[in-house]
Amino acid sequence: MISSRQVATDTCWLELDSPEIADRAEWGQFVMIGFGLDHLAPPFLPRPFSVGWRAEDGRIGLLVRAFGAGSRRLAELRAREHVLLLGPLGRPFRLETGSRVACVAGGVGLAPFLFLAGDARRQGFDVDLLYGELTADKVFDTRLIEELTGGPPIVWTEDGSVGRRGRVTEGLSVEGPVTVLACGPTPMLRALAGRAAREGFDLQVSVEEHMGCGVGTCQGCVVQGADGRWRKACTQGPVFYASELTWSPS
Amino acid sequence: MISSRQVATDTCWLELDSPEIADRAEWGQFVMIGFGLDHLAPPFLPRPFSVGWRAEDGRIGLLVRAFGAGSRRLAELRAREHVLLLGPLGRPFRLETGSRVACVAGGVGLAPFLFLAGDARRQGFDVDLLYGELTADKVFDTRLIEELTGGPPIVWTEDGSVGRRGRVTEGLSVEGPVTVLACGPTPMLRALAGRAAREGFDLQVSVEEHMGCGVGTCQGCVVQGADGRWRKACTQGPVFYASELTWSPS
Amino acid sequence: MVPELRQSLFGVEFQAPVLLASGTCGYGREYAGLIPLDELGGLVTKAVSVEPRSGNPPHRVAETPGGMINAIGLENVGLEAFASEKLPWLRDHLARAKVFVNVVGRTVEEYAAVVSGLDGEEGFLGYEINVSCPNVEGGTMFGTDEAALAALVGRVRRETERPVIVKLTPNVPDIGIFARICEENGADGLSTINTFPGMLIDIHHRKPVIGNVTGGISGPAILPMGVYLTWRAATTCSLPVIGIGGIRSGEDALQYILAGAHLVQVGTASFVDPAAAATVQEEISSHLVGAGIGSLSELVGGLRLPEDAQA
Amino acid sequence: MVPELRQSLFGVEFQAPVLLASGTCGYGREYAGLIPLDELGGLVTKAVSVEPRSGNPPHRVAETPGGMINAIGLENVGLEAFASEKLPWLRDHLARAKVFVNVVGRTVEEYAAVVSGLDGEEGFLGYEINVSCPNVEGGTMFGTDEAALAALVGRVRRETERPVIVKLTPNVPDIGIFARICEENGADGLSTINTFPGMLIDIHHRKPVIGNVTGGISGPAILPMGVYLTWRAATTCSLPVIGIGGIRSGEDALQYILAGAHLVQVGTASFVDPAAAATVQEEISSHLVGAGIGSLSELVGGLRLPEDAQA
Ligand SMILES: Cc1cc2nc3c(=O)[nH]c(=O)nc-3n(C[C@H](O)[C@H](O)[C@H](O)COP(=O)(O)OP(=O)(O)OC[C@H]3O[C@@H](n4cnc5c(N)ncnc54)[C@H](O)[C@@H]3O)c2cc1C
Ligand SMILES: Cc1cc2nc3c(=O)[nH]c(=O)nc-3n(C[C@H](O)[C@H](O)[C@H](O)COP(=O)(O)OP(=O)(O)OC[C@H]3O[C@@H](n4cnc5c(N)ncnc54)[C@H](O)[C@@H]3O)c2cc1C
Ligand SMILES: Cc1cc2nc3c(=O)[nH]c(=O)nc-3n(C[C@H](O)[C@H](O)[C@H](O)COP(=O)(O)O)c2cc1C
Ligand SMILES: Cc1cc2nc3c(=O)[nH]c(=O)nc-3n(C[C@H](O)[C@H](O)[C@H](O)COP(=O)(O)O)c2cc1C
Ligand code: FES
Ligand code: FES
Repeated sequence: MISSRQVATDTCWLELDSPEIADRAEWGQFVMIGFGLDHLAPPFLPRPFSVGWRAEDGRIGLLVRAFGAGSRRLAELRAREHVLLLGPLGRPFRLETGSRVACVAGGVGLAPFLFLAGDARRQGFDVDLLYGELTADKVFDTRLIEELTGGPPIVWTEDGSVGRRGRVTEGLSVEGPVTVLACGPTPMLRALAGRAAREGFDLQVSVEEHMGCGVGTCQGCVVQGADGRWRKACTQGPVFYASELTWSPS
Repeated sequence: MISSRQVATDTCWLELDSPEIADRAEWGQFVMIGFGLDHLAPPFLPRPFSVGWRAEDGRIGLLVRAFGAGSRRLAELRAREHVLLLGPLGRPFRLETGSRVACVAGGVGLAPFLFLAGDARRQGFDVDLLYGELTADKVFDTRLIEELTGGPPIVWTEDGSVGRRGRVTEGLSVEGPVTVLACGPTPMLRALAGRAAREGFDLQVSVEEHMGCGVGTCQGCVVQGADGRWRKACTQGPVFYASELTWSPS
Repeated sequence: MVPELRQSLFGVEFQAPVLLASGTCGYGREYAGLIPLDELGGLVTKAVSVEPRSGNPPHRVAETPGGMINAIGLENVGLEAFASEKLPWLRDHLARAKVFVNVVGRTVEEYAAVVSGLDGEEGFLGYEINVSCPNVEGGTMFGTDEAALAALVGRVRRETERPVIVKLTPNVPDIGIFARICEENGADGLSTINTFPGMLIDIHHRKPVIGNVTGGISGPAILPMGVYLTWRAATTCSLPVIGIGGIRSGEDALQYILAGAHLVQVGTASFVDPAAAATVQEEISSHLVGAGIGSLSELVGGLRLPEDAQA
Repeated sequence: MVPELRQSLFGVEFQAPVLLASGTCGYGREYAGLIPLDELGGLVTKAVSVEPRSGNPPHRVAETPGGMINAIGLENVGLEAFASEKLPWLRDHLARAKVFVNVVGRTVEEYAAVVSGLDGEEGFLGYEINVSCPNVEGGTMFGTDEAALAALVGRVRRETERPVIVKLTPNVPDIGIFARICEENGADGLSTINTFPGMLIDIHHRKPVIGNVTGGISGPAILPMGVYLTWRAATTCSLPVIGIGGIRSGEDALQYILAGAHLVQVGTASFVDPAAAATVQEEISSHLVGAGIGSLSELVGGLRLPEDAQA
């Protein structure tokens, strides 16, 4: 653990030293992070977090929002505390057809796109980064976003306290060949999936589910496939085509 | 928690800010120290530690030796970490007949006497502080002992690596009226108790037993009285007359 | 707005839902001055038996992962000394907090003798019958033997008009069966749960840490078992249930309440922080405020199951 | 000196005493590359049933104090796919680590069908019969119903010459009774213990966190219960016992071994640190060195009870 800085209410940007992960991580992959077997308080089980950044010097960046007891403790990580990292894990996002990429990020769903948008732009892709939060105080330091991604995000807040007012999903336009990627709360993904089905565009989503092992052994992390069968979010995901999954209302 | 310094192998001297306890603590009383309800790793239950020092400015000193997982964590306390203190608890040592006091300390059993010897000397008592450890590396910084108690301890080590060679109990002489106080491992207390019975002198001992509550509610901390009945170490002790207790061999 | 924590139960009103669990608060007096006893829902005394009991050899307590083990051996002063030395203090010092006397015995008649012996006294509301005791006549424990439990509850019921709460044992295949037996034999309520049998070994000396060899496991480690058993008991009989096991926060307590508990008890947590029970009450209150809930009773048994799920 | 960790048991030799517990290591392959599987004592596969099972809705896992809750629902590929897709990998990649197949069923015949269906295959040593399953014919669980357990063990025994280990359920009044039933009906060994029934409630949404409503509790929280139940089983029957529950260190494992276990299994700890089982083995080894003990077998059942204590 190298450094931690608070970048929004309850939200920290952690930089950790992990050459192996920095070296191998792909867009949308995640790590399991925990404190090891002597730590009985939350997080006792490691928690999955998207790789938000990787640097040549072996650092990786994680965007951590205090949600329950486990992530709160992680958001309070202090420099020189040691953590256990397992990764990189899971199936990454794939950039396809055409040269345009639209990333739709809800809340800390921003994390994988910090990493992806910068790389993709350097590779000549034309990237729109749509980033939504409920309120201004939750919005991740936009200067840091530009620094990491090489361009300004299009910020949306539901209360309009900063950026455009409304749901970030409204900001998505899909004229022409474009790869659409989304990461965020399930209701947001569900809404986008519905739209993708209606308007007939391909959508890749990164899903969230409780995890035990992160490597496919416990079958704890399932989401429902379009065929009704379960898929493991950790090894068959976390990135799926929206069309591969069942989007039960709830 | 104000400061911690290592004073011997696995042994730390902790200074904590606790005006109430500093103000009220008597010789031989103890505190229950823990991390509160969010801390599930050892020590989850608070642990009893003798008050080793009290200062006018509200600080108290504890002598902590890493024994098992719980005390190890306490010995690793870092400045500005917060702990939960309950105390002062238990029955103190009593200074009686005559003006001589002999304190027999085994290992961290030294703690209560750091506090007592200084006070007693200031009150005009003539104090012998006999302090035994297995080996030199375990011996508490003798300069600090002098600083706290206003006099040099008589150090014994079983291997003779520092001070006199042998068991500290050998150093005890009981000519004339003298109050004999002892704190240390049960085998040491048992040996002294046997001698006190044979030679017919009064002996006050501070006993150790696992504790739950520290305040008399759980009945977890019992030692066996001379009448065969159980006594609570936390409220009826930790200081007893050796003659009040049964000293079963083991 | 101040949320309503009062619960009307057993013919009286509890000013708040949190009680101190038996064996973790002595006879009340030990905590006097240390915590505001009379602001809690109440307390349950250490077990009381007909004759005084001396209890087990040390060590009697030790820490286990996320909890503790204890084998006190039901040490207590016995019926007479309890009535003459302990009850008067409770009578004189607790005006609002309700007191239950935890009752133990080796035979049905011993339980009955404690209840009949105390029934005329003042200073307590009712009895919590601790059935996690070996039945010297039957060999098994009362709490795990359907016939013995039925006989015990029925017999105790005949001795008193006061509320009779039966404190159930967790290590049974289906606690619902035992809950119904208590209901059918006249109990007024249930307490779930007592400790789990456990053992801790000192590998260096190759001996049990606990003088009694085995002991009871309590503390946060057993919270999810306690919530389940409380839910099972509350949904298989119609008696009011007092939830117990690993509670150290308002959130823990509310899990029990949503599972069907009307009241809860805090035990081990008081050792870690004597203020635990009072804090739990405050946290329950602030949760109600935050959630805009006017009265705690709205939450009792308020757990919503997924449609497809069957209990 | 390098201490001897080998254990001769079930007619074979285990190179080391630590196995991966069923449901926490998939079918082995998932951990390939991540941990040195073939240096462990072995592993127990995820449960195998006659037909594939799809399992429970999410959430299937969550953290509890000092442990976790799970309700996977015995999701598995079923007998045929297991034999054709999973066993071959185990056969080809594990030379020294021993494999047990964890078997589940809804009826005695379903268990028997899995055993007879696999018995001719290669790649595993024997069976671990998971009796913590509802018996659709009897209503109760096999593991808490004496008659059903006797019938199940006897029936399975007739299907195979391979080692049959019965994995016992913890929530019974006396596990010794069930241990003896397994012995009398031809089991070769016992595994103690499976998870404890538990429940976790999301108080903000007033719903169970786990899709299946209830789940099984595992992890450090259950260590002292597991040690006790292992000791009880090992001292009430003469079958070799595999100790399971909350193990995350050599010291934890040695508690089970002193209590009477010949082998141990590590489950939940592998989620926290995939290297946990290997580390436990190393820590056992260094303890033996430190204590000057030549062979682990000297410690099996080596617990010394105080004279006055009765089991
Ligand atoms: C693939 C993936 C990537 C993620 N990336 C990020 C990220 O970049 N930044 C970020 O802030 N959060 C991320 N999350 C969510 C993060 O893992 C959860 O916030 C955290 O695990 C749960 O918070 P908690 O432990 O405080 O909840 P607690 O209340 O402590 O959790 C209780 C139990 O629920 C489980 N749990 C609860 N929510 C989740 C969840 N969403 N996912 C997995 N387990 C959960 C915990 O593991 C634990 O078992 C990601 C989740 C997944 C699956
Ligand atoms: C009145 C009193 C005063 C003490 N003063 C000091 C002191 O000044 N300096 C010092 O270093 N030590 C002191 N001790 C001992 C100290 O409390 C133990 O070292 C510590 O509690 C046990 O160490 P542990 O928690 O690491 O053991 P662990 O192995 O973590 O303990 C396991 C279990 O055993 C219990 N336990 C083990 N040993 C003891 C013990 N001796 N007393 C109480 N509970 C125990 C723990 O509470 C826990 O329940 C004192 C003990 C008592 C009773
Ligand atoms: C030290 C100790 C002593 C106990 N004594 C009794 C008792 O005398 N009678 C009883 O019914 N339960 C007794 N219990 C069990 C508690 O009342 C409670 O049911 C159990 O500890 C679970 O709650 P907790 O996890 O909050 O501690 C005792 C528990 C402890 C820790
Ligand atoms: C996610 C998960 C899945 C499990 N699946 C099975 C199973 O299929 N069959 C079985 O007998 N036990 C199963 N168990 C129980 C474990 O094998 C083990 O008995 C239990 O977890 C206690 O050990 P632990 O505390 O080391 O995890 C499972 C446990 C977990 C956590
Ligand atoms: S988290 Fe264990 S299988 Fe996905
Ligand atoms: S520690 Fe609880 S009575 Fe002494």
